Amino acid sequence: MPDSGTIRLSQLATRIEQVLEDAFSTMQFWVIADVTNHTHKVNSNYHYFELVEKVPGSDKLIAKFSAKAWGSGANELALFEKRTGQKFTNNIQVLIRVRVQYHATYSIQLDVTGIDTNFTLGVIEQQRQITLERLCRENAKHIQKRGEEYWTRNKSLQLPLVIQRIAVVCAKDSAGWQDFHHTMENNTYGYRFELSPYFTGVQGEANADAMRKRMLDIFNAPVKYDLVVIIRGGGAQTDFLIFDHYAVGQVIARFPIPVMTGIGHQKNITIADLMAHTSVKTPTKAAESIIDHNRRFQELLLTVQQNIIMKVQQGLVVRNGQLDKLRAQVTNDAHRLISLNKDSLYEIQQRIIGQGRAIPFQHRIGISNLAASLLSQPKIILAAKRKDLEHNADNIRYYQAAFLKNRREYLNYYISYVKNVSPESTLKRGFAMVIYNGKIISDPDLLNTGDKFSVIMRDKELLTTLQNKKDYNGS
Amino acid sequence: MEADITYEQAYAELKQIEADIQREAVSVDLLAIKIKRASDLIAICQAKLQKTENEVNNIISQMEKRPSNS
Amino acid sequence: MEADITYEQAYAELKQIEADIQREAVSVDLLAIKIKRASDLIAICQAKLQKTENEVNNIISQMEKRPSNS
Amino acid sequence: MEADITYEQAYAELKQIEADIQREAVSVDLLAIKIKRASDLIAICQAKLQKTENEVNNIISQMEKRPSNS
Amino acid sequence: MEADITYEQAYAELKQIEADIQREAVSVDLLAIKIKRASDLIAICQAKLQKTENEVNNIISQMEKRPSNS
Amino acid sequence: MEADITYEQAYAELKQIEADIQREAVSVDLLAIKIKRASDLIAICQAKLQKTENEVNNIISQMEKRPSNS
Amino acid sequence: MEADITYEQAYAELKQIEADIQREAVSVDLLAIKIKRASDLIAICQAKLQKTENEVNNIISQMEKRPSNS
Repeated sequence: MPDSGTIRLSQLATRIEQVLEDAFSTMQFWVIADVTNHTHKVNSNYHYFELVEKVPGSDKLIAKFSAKAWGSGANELALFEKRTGQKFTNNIQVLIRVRVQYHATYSIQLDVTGIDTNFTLGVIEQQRQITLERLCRENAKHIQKRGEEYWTRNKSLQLPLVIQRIAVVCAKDSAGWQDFHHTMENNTYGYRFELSPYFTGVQGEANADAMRKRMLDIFNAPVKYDLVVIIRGGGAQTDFLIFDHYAVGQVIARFPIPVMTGIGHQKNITIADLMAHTSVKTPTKAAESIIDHNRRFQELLLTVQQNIIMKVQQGLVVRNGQLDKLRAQVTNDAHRLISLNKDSLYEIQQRIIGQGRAIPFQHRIGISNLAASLLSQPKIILAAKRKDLEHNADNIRYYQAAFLKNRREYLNYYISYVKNVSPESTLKRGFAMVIYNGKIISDPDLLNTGDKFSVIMRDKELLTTLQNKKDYNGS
Repeated sequence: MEADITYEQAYAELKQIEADIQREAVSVDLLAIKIKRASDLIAICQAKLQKTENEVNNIISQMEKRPSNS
Repeated sequence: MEADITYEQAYAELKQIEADIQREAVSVDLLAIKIKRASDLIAICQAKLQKTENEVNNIISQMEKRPSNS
Repeated sequence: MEADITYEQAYAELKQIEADIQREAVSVDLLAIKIKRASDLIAICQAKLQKTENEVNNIISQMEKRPSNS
Repeated sequence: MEADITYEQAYAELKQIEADIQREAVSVDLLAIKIKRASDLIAICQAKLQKTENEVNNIISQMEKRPSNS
Repeated sequence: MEADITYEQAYAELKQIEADIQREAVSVDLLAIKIKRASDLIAICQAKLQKTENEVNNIISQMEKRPSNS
Repeated sequence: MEADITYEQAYAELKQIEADIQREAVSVDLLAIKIKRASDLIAICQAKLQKTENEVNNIISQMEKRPSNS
């Protein structure tokens, strides 16, 4: 190694400066580093700090540089704070653009020319997701992820119809508290509220446990609060990390009184917002929202009042109408009833008149028919009787003639009979009679030979004597 | 003629004589007498018949003189 | 004429006489009397018929004098 | 005329007489009497009818004078 | 007129008379009496109807004097 | 007027009377009485309605005097 | 005014009255009473809205004496 001889320290510094300038003057570097020993001179707007790299999981340093941000660099940091809601302070990891500068008295310094907002946002978001997952995991009964939304016990609480007793978690003397208090007290509707402030620090993760403790104070207070409001706001709003803190998220999610957040975060939604019953942007909005809530109740009252009034007036009109209608109906029906009865009476009268005239008339016709029938009948009867009589007379005439004729015929029979059986007829047929001693005899034994007797034949008497007698056998 | 014998008596006797002769209950010596009696009875009957007929005709002719249908 | 014989009785007797004559149940001796009786009965009946007819006619003519349908 | 016979009784008797005569259940001896009775009954009925008719007409004319449907 | 007969009773009796007359169940002897009764009943009913009508009209006119919808 | 009948009772009775008259279940004898009753009931109901209306109006005007939106 | 009725109770009662009136379940007789009650309930609610109980303020002032952020 060549010896350059003895030189003044400043000469060395100049030579180093020369080398560094040759090597780095045109270059800028994006480096990932942690911030420590940060101071911010507000008047000059100078940031002084150190950028370090540690062994992961320990505090052992691997690299360390002094750093500063002036002018445009300081402006970049202010913009960063504004965009991320993250204060540029110790113990944050940043992706930062630096120039390497050398100064004889300050040695090597990194001059900030820019800072990557997105890198820090990513880191914050990553942390946030881890916290949310842990909340869900460790409080499964009270916190659940449902789709992209988070359900919490607090969200499931019902707001009372009217909110009057409010516990307010905020920083003492903060602009947020003043805004909230002012808006509440001077509401245009004259609503009165009981505001119970519970002061606590609302920035810096270190205050998370204190805030949690204040919440427990609220829970244990003898007053039954309608709502807990967590607010911060006014002034420079840079550090919201407390509202992404696990302890704060957990106590909000599980709190038995509805929680409203109004923490003035313009960009992101914090875990506290996600866990709370309601979240609004600012303390003033929180106050307005509460006033609106009460206002809605009052409007409900007014609506009910209007409905009742309207319906009652309607009902009275309807009832009056019903009465009028009933009166008209009763009137009409009464008239109709009377008219019906009149008609009915008239019809009955007409029928009675008609029938009253018809009945005697019909009887007249009946009697007239009877009379005609009666008067014609005797002549017919008498004529028939006459005919009978004539018939009888004719019969008698006929029968007596027959009678007499029959009698004559019977007599004629006897006349001819007598003629036939008389002795004269017999003699004429050739028979003869024997008369002996003056008497007609029929016994031949009475006569003996020599006896004298007469025989009568027809109209002659023959005197004879018996000469002989012998038997006669008819042949 | 017997004045007081009726037609029916006369006719009955006639019938009896006929019956007697029919069953030859009459001797020849009486026959002539019976026949004579029958002849008389017939005459009586005829007379009575004639008389009745005359009377009846009179009555009928009177009936017919009366107008039955005036 | 018999005063108190009715038309019906007279007519019945007449029918009896008619029947008797028809079945020759009348003796010749009484025939004239029966016929006479029949003749009388017919006369009685005819008279009664006539009388009834006259009366009925009277009644009818009286009725017809009264106006039945005024 | 009988004072206390009703129209219905008179009419019933009249119908009976008519029926009797119709089926010739009336003897000739009584025919005139029955006809006389019928004639009287007809007169009674007609008189009663007339009376009823007059009364009814009076009542009806009074009814009709009253305005029933005013 | 009967003081204490109701319209309904009078009307029922009237309907009965009408029905009796209609089916000729009324004897001629009673016809005039029945018609008279009917006439009286009609008069009673009409009078009662008139009275009711007047009363009803009075009540109604009083009702209408009261304004229902003031 | 009955002191202790309610509007609802009065109205129900009124409807009953109307229904009875409508289906002609009211006798003429009672019609005037029923109509009178109906008239009274209507008056009762109207009075009650009027009273209620006045009360309601009072309450409403008091309600409206209270500024609900100050 | 009832001291211890809550908004919830008052509002529920009010909605009930509104519903009853809406479906005309309130008799005319009770209408004014119901309306009065509704009016009272509304007044109670409004008064409560505009009034706070100061007892709480006492508690707060006591709390503030104790240092809350130690």
